[in-house]
Formats: sequence, C-alpha cells, structure tokens
Amino acid sequence: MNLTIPIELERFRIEVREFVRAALPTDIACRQREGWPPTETDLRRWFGILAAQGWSQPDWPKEHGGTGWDPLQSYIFEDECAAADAPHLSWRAGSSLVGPVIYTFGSNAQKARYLPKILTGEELWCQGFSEPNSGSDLASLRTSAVRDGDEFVVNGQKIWTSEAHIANLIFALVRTDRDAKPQRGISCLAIEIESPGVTVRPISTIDNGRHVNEVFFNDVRVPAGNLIGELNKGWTYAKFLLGNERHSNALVQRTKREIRKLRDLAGQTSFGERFIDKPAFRRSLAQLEIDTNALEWAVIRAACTHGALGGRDMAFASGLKVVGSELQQRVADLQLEVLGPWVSPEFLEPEEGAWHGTFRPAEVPVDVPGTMTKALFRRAATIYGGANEIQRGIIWRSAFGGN
Amino acid sequence: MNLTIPIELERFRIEVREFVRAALPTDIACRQREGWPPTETDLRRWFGILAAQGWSQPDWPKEHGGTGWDPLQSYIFEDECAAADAPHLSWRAGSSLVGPVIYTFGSNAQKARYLPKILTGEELWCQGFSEPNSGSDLASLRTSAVRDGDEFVVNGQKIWTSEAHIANLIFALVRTDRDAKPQRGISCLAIEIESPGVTVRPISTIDNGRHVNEVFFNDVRVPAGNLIGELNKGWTYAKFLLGNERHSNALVQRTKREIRKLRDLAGQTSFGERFIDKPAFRRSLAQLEIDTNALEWAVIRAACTHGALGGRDMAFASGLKVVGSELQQRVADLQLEVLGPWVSPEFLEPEEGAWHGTFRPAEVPVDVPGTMTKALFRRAATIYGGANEIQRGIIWRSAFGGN
Amino acid sequence: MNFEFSKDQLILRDGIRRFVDERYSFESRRQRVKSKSTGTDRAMWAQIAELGWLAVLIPEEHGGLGWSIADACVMFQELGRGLVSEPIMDSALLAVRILTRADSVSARLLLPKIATGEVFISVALGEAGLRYEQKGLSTRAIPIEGGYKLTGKKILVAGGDVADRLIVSAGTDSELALFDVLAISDGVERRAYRLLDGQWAVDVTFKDVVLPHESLIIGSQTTEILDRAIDEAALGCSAEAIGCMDRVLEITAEYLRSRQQFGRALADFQVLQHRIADLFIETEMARSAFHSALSAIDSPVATRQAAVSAARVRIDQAAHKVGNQGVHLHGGMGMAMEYPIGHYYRRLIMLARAYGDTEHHLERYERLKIRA
Amino acid sequence: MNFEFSKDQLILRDGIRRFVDERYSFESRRQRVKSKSTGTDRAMWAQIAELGWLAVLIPEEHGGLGWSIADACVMFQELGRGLVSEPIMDSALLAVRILTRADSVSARLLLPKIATGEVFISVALGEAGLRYEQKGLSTRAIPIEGGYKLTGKKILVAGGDVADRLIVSAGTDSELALFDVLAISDGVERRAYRLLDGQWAVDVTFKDVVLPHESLIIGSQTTEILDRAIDEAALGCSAEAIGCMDRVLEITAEYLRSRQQFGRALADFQVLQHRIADLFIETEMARSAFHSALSAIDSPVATRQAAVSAARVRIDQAAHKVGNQGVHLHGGMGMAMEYPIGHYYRRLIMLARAYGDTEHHLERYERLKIRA
Repeated sequence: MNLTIPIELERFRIEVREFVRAALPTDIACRQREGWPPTETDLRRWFGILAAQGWSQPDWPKEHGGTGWDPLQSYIFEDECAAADAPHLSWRAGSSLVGPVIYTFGSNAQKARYLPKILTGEELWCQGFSEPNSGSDLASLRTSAVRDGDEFVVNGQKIWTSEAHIANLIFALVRTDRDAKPQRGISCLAIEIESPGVTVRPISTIDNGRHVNEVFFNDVRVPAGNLIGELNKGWTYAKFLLGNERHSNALVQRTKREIRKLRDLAGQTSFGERFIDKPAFRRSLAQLEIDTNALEWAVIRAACTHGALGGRDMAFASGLKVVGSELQQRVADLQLEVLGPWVSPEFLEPEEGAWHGTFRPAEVPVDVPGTMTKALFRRAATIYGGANEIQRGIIWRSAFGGN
Repeated sequence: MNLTIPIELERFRIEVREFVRAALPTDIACRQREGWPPTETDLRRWFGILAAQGWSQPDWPKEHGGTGWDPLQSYIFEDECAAADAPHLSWRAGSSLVGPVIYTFGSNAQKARYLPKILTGEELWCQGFSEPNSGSDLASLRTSAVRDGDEFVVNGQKIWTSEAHIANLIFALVRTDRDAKPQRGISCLAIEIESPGVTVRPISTIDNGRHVNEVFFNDVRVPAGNLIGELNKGWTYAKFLLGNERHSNALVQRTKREIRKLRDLAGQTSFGERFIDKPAFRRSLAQLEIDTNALEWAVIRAACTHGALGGRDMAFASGLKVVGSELQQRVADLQLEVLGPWVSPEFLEPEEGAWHGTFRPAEVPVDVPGTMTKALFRRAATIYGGANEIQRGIIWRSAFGGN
Repeated sequence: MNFEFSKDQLILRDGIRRFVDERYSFESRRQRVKSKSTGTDRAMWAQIAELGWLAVLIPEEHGGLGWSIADACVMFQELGRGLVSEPIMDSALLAVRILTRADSVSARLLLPKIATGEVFISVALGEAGLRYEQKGLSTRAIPIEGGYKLTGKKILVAGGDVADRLIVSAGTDSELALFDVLAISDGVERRAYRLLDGQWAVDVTFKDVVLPHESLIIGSQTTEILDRAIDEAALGCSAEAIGCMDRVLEITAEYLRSRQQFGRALADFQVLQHRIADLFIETEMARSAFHSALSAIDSPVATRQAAVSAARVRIDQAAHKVGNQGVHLHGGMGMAMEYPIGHYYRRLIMLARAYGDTEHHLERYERLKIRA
Repeated sequence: MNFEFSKDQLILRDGIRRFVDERYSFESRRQRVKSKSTGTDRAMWAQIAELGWLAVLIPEEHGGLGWSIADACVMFQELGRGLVSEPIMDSALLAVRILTRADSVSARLLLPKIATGEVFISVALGEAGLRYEQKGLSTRAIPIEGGYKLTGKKILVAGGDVADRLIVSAGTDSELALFDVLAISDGVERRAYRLLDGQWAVDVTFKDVVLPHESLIIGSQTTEILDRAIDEAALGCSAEAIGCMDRVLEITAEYLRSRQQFGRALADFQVLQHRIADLFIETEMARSAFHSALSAIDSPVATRQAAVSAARVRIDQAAHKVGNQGVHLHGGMGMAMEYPIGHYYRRLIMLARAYGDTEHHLERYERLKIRA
C-alpha cells in the first residue's frame, strides 16, 4: 500500500492545467461556469482544440489514437478540465464509449472508417439503447434489423437518446434474431443519422433543455458492413460499454467544481443572506465535502485497482454510480437553497453566445438561471446509466453471490 | 374539521396530571427518570395504585372494568404518565392486549376467571407468539397442542417472550391442526407459567437487560377450558391483538419525555460541553421536535378517526409504528451524542431500589447508566411488533391495493 | 376533535375537482404552458371568480363567504391536487387578509370587487436581495404634499402582468407600510416572465410614483398584520403541497402498476413498494404537521409562528422527498414534460419555498423554541 | 499509487487471522465476557507481545519492527475484524508514539520492554467533564523539590487494571505535560469496571503522588506531539472499525442467506438485498475516507487534522449505520448477546467515538476548512 501521489503525477497535473487554462476559450468557460450545457458549436470547438493536442480521447490507448494515459492520468485530466470550466467531454460524446467497442470488437475496416473521425470530432455518436418499453430492462428491446441482401432493414424506436440531434451516427442495439433468448438475439449497428427513414424528435425535459430524443427507424437500410463485431453478440458489447460508463459517471470531478460554485454562491450578498454565515449551512457544506472526498478516493482506488478486486470490481463500480449521482443531487439541492426565491422563474438556455432575454427577470443575479436549470436536470442522475436500484441489485449479486 | 381541543379534555388532562403526580411513588419515578425499566415490585405497586383508582386499563370499556375512556382520553392519560415518569404500563403488561381478546372472543367463564385479576394486577400475562424459526412470519409457528381428554398437551418453544420471567400466564399461539393451511390450524391457549413442563430461560440482550426469554413446553398439560375462543381461530385473534399493538407502539408520549431529558442533558455542564450551545445540536433538536410533533398529531388523528379512513386505516397504523420506532432511536442516538466518552462503560441495571456498585465508574454522572442502557435497548424498536419492513409491506398492500 | 371534512368543505372540494376535470385537464394545461407568449389568463380568472373561490375568505359584510382558514385550506389542497397554477393564493388569501385588516375604508371597499373578479389584485412584497422577511426594504414611500412618492423595485409578483392593482410594501419614515397602487400609473413599469409552474409573474419598477393619502392600506402595526397574513398564506401553501403529494402518490403507484420491466410490473418489486410506503408515510406526517399548525393559527403570535414553522419544515421536507422520488420512480418519463409528474415536481419546488423555505422556518422555530 | 497490501502486510494480517481462529474465537470471547469478575488478561497480553503486535510501531533501535502507521492500520483492521478487545491501541500505538518522541531518555528506554510485554503501559488522558481535548485539565503536576507532586482524577483508562505504568497528562505551571507514573505507588488508587466491548478500564485517583524529575516524558510542545499521536490513534480506530464493518457485512449477508421467512430465504427479499448493498457502499466509502487520511497523516498539521477529521466523520457515520442495520437485519437475534452481531455493534459504538466523536471531528473540519 502506497498512497502518496508520485511527483511525476503532480507534474502531469500542472502540465494539463496549464494547457487547459491557456487553450480553453473564455466564452466557453463562461457559459459552463454559469451552469449551461455547451452548445454544439462550443463542443466541437473544444473537441477540436483537444484533438489538435492529441488529447481528445484520454481513455483510449495510443495505438488507436488516444493519449495512452493510465486511469489515474485520465482522472487528473478530467479533474483539471472540470476545475477550469471546460465542457464535459463524455457527456455529449457517446463517441468516447463507442470507440473502445469498435477498436476491441470491430473489423480493421471499421476502425479505419470510424476511429479517426471520432478523434477529430468530425463525427459525433450517440447511443441507441433504451426503448419505450425497455428502460433498465435493456434485453427486452424490440427494434429489429432484418438482413436483406447486403443491407439490414431497421424498424423500431429508441428513446432517451442523448444528443441524437447533434450526432452524426447512432450506435444502435437491434434485434437480429427473434427466436433466440432475449440477450442472444441482439446485434450492434452503426447507423448514419442522415439515413432516409431516421427521424429524431426532441423530448422536452423538466429543465427545458435539449438533452434527449426519440429516434424512429422506418425501413432504414443500413449496409451490412456497419454491423459492429459479430452478429447476435451485441449484448456482450453493450455490457462492455456500460461497464466503462458506470466507472466514469460518478462525475466526482464535476461535483468538486460544483462545491466550489456553492461556496461562491454562499459567500455572495445578492441572495439576501450570506449562507456561509449560517452554522447549519456550514455544517451541510462540511458534510458534503467530506462525502465527496471519500468518493474521490474511491474513484481513484477504482482507477488504480481496476481488475484487482475480483468479483467485487463490478459491485464497487456500481457503488460509485450510486454515490456519485446522489452527491450530484445534493450539491444541486444546496445550491438551490442559497438561491431562495429565485428558484421560481422558468429559465431558458441562452442561444449561441447570448442570453435569452425574453423571459428573464430583470433583477436576477447572473449565476441563477444556469444553476437552477442544471439542478433540475440533475434529477436524471439517479435514473440514467442504470437506475440506482439496478446498481444495488448488481452490488448484491456480484459481491454477495446472492441470486 | 375541528381541531381545537375541547375544554373538557383540558380539564380531564389536569385531573389525570394531578392524580398521577400525587399518587406516583417518588422512588419509582426516580428510577424511571434515570432510564431504568421498573422492577417487578415497582410495576406491581404502580399497577395496584391505578387499579385502586379504576384506571389500570385505560383502553378497556367500562363493562369489563376498564375506564371507558375514548381513545383521545387514553392518549392523554399515557401522555401524563410519561411526563410524570410513571412506568409504561403496556410495556410490561402483555395483559392490556390480551384482555380485549378475552372479553371479545372468550367465554363468560374465562372473562370471570381472567379479567378481574388482570385489572388488579394480581396476574400478569405475557404473549407467546414468536418461535425460533418464525419471527415476522408468525403463521409458520410449530408449537403443538394435541387434545387428550379434557386437556391439551403442549410441546414446542417460544422465543423473544417479553417478561415471561415475571408473568403468571402466557397467552400462547399453538398449532392444533397440522393439516390445515398454516393460518387455519392455530389456536390460542392460556397457560399458567407455573405448569409442570414449562421452562423459562432468559435471553441476554445487548443492553444487559432482562427483557426477553425463551419459553419451552415439554408435555405441558393445559385444561381444555383454557382454549380462548374457538378452536383453530387463533390467527384471527392474534391479528386482532397485533392490530391494537401497532396503534399503541408509536410510543410518542415517551419520545416527548425523552426529548425533555435530552434537553436536560444538553444543558448540563458535566459532559464537558453544553450541547445546547452548539448550533448543530440545536438544529438536530429542532428537527426532532418538529418530527415528533407531526407524529403526535398523527397519533391523535388515528385516535379520533379509527375506522373512518377505510382501507387506509391499517396503512396509517403501520406508518405510526415505523415513524414512532425511528424517532425512539433518533432521540436515543442524540442522547448518546451528549454523553460522549461515557457511552463506553458497561452498566448493569440496579437491583431493587439500589445502584449496582461493582462495575460503575466513580465519576460517571448519575443520568448516564440508565440513559445508555435504554438507548441500547431502543435498537429493538424497529424489530419488534412486526419489523419495519413488514409494516411497509402492509402499507403498500392496504393503501395501494398492490399484491 | 374532528379531522373529517364538513359537508360544506366537501361541496367546495368536489366543485373544484369537477372544474379541474372539465376545464383544467393536464392536456389543456400542457397546451397553455407550451404557448410561450401568453401571460396570466383573465378569462380563466373570471371563471374562477364565478366559482366563488376568490370569495371564500372575504367577510360576508364585504360580499364574501366569510369562511375560515381551514375552509380555505380545503380549497388549496384541492387546487394543489388539480395542479391549478393561478395566482389564487396571493389574491384570495394574502391580499384579502391584508385588506380585511386595513385601516383605510377605501381599501376594504375593494373586497367585493375582488370577490367578483372585477378587480384583480396582486401582492408585491419581494425584492432582489431579500429572502422571506420584510426587513431592510429598499422600496420607500416618502410623504409628500397630498400623499406619498413611491420608489423602488419589486420582484416575483405573481399575476402582476394582468393585475389592476398592486399591494406594495414600502418603508416610510418610521415603519413598514402597505400601499394600494394602480398597476397602470405613471412611473410603474412591469416586466413579465413565466414561472416554473406555468404561472406568470412580473418585476415592477416604481419611479417616483405619486400616491394619494388613501392609498395607504396599513400604516401602523404593519409587521404584525403582514406576518400573520403571511403565516396564513404559508399554511395555505402547505395545504396545496399536500394536495400535490396525494396526487403524486396516486399517479406514481399507478405508473408502477402499469409499467413492465424484466417481465413483470414495476409494482411487483419490493423496493419500489417500500419506497411508495415511505412516501405515504411522508405525506401523512406532512398532513399531521398541517393539522398541528391549523389548530394554532389563531393562537398568540409566538405559538402561531412556532407551529407554522414546524409544519412548514415537515411539509417542505416531505414535498422535496415526494417530488424527487416521484420523478425518480417514473424513470426517464419523470424527466419529460409530457407526463404530469414533472409538472407536479416543479410546482412542489415552488410551494416548498413559498413564503419561507425550510432554512427560514427552521431558524424561526429554533429562535422561538430551542433558544427559549 | 498502490492500494494493495504489501507482502509483509499480508503476513501480518494472516497471522492475526490465525490467532483469532485458534485463540480468540467467538465462543471463547463469550465465556470470557460472561465471567464478570476478571479483568484484563495478562496471559493473553503475553501471547500478544510474543506475536510481535506490540512492537510494530516501535523503532528498530528500540527493539521494535519500525513499521509505518499504514502497517499498523493493517493490523488494527484485522483486529477489528476478529473482534479482539484488548487495549492494544493505547499501548502499542498511542503510548509508543508518545514515548518515541519523548524528551527523556529513560522514557524511551521503556520501549523495548513494551515490545516484549514485560512492561504493560496504559494511557490516562480522560477526565470527567472533558470530552476529547486536553484543555482545562484538572489534574495538576506541581514542581516540588526533586520532582513533581501529581494530583487529580482520570477516567476510562483502558487496561489500567493490570498496567504497570501509566502515561498521565497533567497541567504544570505553564503547559501541558505527560508523566510516566508507576501504577502501584503511594497515592495512586484505581477502580476497575468493564467496558461495553468486554475490555476493562479504570478510574484513577492521584493524591499527592510524588514523582521524580525523570518521570516527565514530554514537557514542551506537548500539545503538538500529543495531538499528532491522538490523530494516529484515531486513524487506527478507523481501520479497526472498517475491519468490524467488513465482518458485519459478511455475517449479516450469511444470516440472511440462512434464515427462512415466509417460505424463502430472507436473502431473497429485494429490500434486504438493497440494504446490504447500501451497507457495502457505506463500508467502501469509509475505506476510501481512511485512505485519504492515511495519505495525509505525515502532512503539515492543518492538512493532517482536516484529513483525519474528514475520515473520522465519514467512517464513524458508516460505523453507526452498519452497526445499527447489522443488528436490525438480524431481527431478534440482533438483540441477543448469543450472536456475534451484538458484540460488533457494541465495539462499533465505542470505536466511532474513540479519540473524538462525529461532532468533535465535524467541528474541527469546519474550523479548518469551511471558516478558512
């Protein structure tokens, strides 16, 4: 056991910090700081900057164009991005998770076709997993792909598809064998969003944001070469992808950043009272920091010991998801507590580079709209990526060998 | 809707208060105040005093020797007893709950035989329900009673039997038909503890108290006349009894009293710091009072509307049990917080009227041993009377018609 | 003591339920919320007036029904249940309680017109940089020849976009005072925006607005009168929150029963059953806290304040839990505005902070009961 | 960075596990706890010394193994798991860290004897009316011709019933100081009692006890040295608590798997599965909090204190939850001393408050990190 942070890693952190702070455009950071999600343009700009530096995929190995960093370096990279108010990469880029599936299970032709454009950000991917009647129960999906000559013909519907409205491709789970057991008849297809027969319809969410969509497939013809990996092995690839996701969606670096914002809000006088002057608030803040610190060390442990905990690995990752999502909600709730009466107006995301003026009260402090809107969206944290109840089931099964 | 407390009820409260404060022996109140359970002698003394006043069974109708009070009066009576540090009656007297079964379902001979001695306290009863392999799953009980002439022959074992060591009779659920469905083959027998073949063995609990026992039946011969109600109808009677119990074991009046004690402890200087001077403690205390006040009004509502809420009645009673038990534990936990390092010694219940001196540290403040011991026992609150998980299941089934 | 609704209360409740079914369905609500350009609906307001809801608390001698706060709370609970997002609380309760206790005769003469909907009145108390107390108001009313000159800014005035008159709090030389201000006057400027629950509100600027003497509604003991009216409104919001929670429980349990996952209904999963049981307990404890405060609403000030604050804390915490879990238990649907749950969630966020949030009420309770 | 146990640490751990299996089983523990009249077992202590546990932190030049705090924590975690209730923390960690940093040569000469078990040393810091800080001690050491005169009372001195020597904190004229006092001396009176976890402790009265000059162990910067040693002991207790929690999880899951209710194993009930999952999460977060503090234990004082307090808060809260739920999930068995769970529960109560409870550490964290 050696828990001191090696000096090379401290040096690495400083290198990352200096680059990010210098390279991140101020307007992108401003928007992020106020709590708004990045616009598509901003996301592509920042992605491009990182790509030019060779840092667009921090989790990928060097041979596939990634950084080749170890998990702790990736962790530090994201920590510095969060601290500098850079947009969260994997949030909008389903790409980061699709890539590993392609370079692990895809053909050479697929690697050559897809990976470079993911790395440059020229092509963004979304994940077509959930369907109207299969949320956490993914294996019951019904979107079908029927082989017809050199093509698959796809029919069905996906839902809750994050960022389908800006993506170029959708990584879709489709049923290719109706007669097999639910898990055995699923395959993965790469489908271009522009294909005829694909319709993307936005879902209006409680934060008024544009996050998720319904995606309809109506006789969509997909070249057979777009089948990723083997036919009917899609369930394996999906589990591989979701396993990676579970690890990254504790989002503890972002929570740390939100705690700093909470401290800032609590120090302001514009909300009628400085919350930092209230003992009860200080106690809540202390507890939040303490819990977040524990989560941070758990995430670091996961990064350093991946694979070494045996059967408990998966349970541990699920635990990170549960705690991470709960902390995201707690920090948001405390931020709202500071905002007081200002939680009431309905705020709309500003357009490209501008404030949406029509509905904004004149007197509202500048931090409020983004903070409030983000807090509303945070309710999704305990739902997506496998609801927390699903994670607790995984913990029981994988760490306690129950049924 | 009329929520003002009628003046007669206020007068009733004062009448009760004056009687209880005058009649309760100081030494009994002292022992109770320090947190110790009453000794058998004390319990019988206090019971006798109330019996002389005609108040030994506040929940029973007048015709059976009870007070004939309405539920709100009973509530107030217990509130005043708790405030005056009188021993909790139903706590040790399984009798209070057995009585209604006897006067509702028993024969006239049984009423004449048993009720008067319950009222005077001459005979105490315990409840023989749980068995080693049927805790919350009562219907799976195995203690058998086989008819042999004018007698039943009883064999088997009960566990967690509160106060069997001081009781004169045990109200036992026994299996009288092995072939019927589990619930249909159960009967109720009144068994004298002194009967040959009955063995009572104490269970040592985490608070070192003498609360619960194992009771063994080895060819115990019980007169057939001791069968309460009809043969094989015992399940109905047990549910009737437990329904009454669920209502009374919120124990909110006792929690109110413990909150006053908590305030006293927090105001003392003998624990190194006055906890009442700490903002975090004051916040916890405020929250505890607020939650207890809500529970109190819920208990009052249950008393006033019993039967009027329809299917939700049972769900509501289960809710009282859940909240009541959790609050008992919360107030105990806060008391321990004030005690600080003094939680460590192992305290033993003082003998009749005296301190147990051998193991007591010299310097320990007088309140500590009883408070600590009671707090340990409070862990049972979420377990007994149907574990809180059982109650939540009842709520779902009875208020949401689920399966 | 009696916890059941009286016959009159049941009639009131059933009338509201019918209105909601017929004219305030979730679908019509969604349509209304979707059209971003409109504000508070005066036509709807006329219907509401016609149903008598605005008259409930107005004394009979002023053309109202003269019912009690308990009656009004039955109404608010049902409005909460039906998700009726109209500025009824401020107009029918807060404004009415202020005007009923007004010094000025002309103010009291407004009451019959409020009852009929002829006059739409909003209450302008909030300011940027204030939370829930009327201390340190920057809005000032300076005595001038013939009356007052009003200057300042108010925020979050519900229904202020269509209001005819505003009750405005302002500091005078010595004390807090309340004024009756015509919404369309020289120097009054309003800026409208929508709230989370679909209601509309305005920020109002008063720039040297000249007010006649008789516009002074209350000029002495204003704090006491206003505090009491606000406590009553806070209690009304509690009732509304309880109505919301009742409905959230129903629709969530229904959702769990109807939705299949892993080959069986979600409602078959024990953890979800127990979660609903916990929300049921929360809701019932909230209702009991509400009863406790209602029984003390006419008590001496310290008792009333402690009781209202205790209730608000308990109810607001329940509202948070029920709202959050309602969304969570709906899974993805919980995040989508196509389903009622998100609308209830948003309404509960606002109700749990109306006239004081949890922190505000915990502090007040502590001050009154723990320090004492 | 590396979170896995080293080879040496694994050997140490396995040795303890063997010892527990062979000589410290639950049955033997129950027998020992049942016999109310005996105190700390010196024969057991000799075995412990023989196994080298007392030598772990003693520097090699003083006859010890000279291992790190991290190594010691591996030991304490395993002792927690095995429910070894002996006063090892005070003797092998707190006393050793104090003596290692002693001014006096004679004090340091005690170290080899502690390692072998020849000298049994206890630490007497607590006083009635104090909580977890050495401020306002009533025990005084007054300089006299040839040394000091010690007067005062100490409480809750673990193992003090059989100790040969006591390290006693006392106020001198100017500062806090630590003294080495022979347990059997004129004016020293001990009164023994049992603790919740089956250990024994004493209250000690010092009545004009005359001490030679060389009995002064540390006389300057005592607070700094003592604070650091106490932080290290606090961390050791955290490790012990984590060991306890790991075991509580195992035995509770095992209990749920073995026990039938309503025709199936308790472990088949989803709410109980998820409860275990929550306790698993608690335990793992506690372990991570422990790692965080361990990485900062040699940092500058403010960093160390904040890290230790943060860890203690997180771990102590986990200990409460795991202990309480462990009992609850055992149902009636959880209340009975016949089962191990109650013993773990009692031990966790003590560990979660050793060298500072949650409130103490939250306050310290706030002072250092939130106010700053």
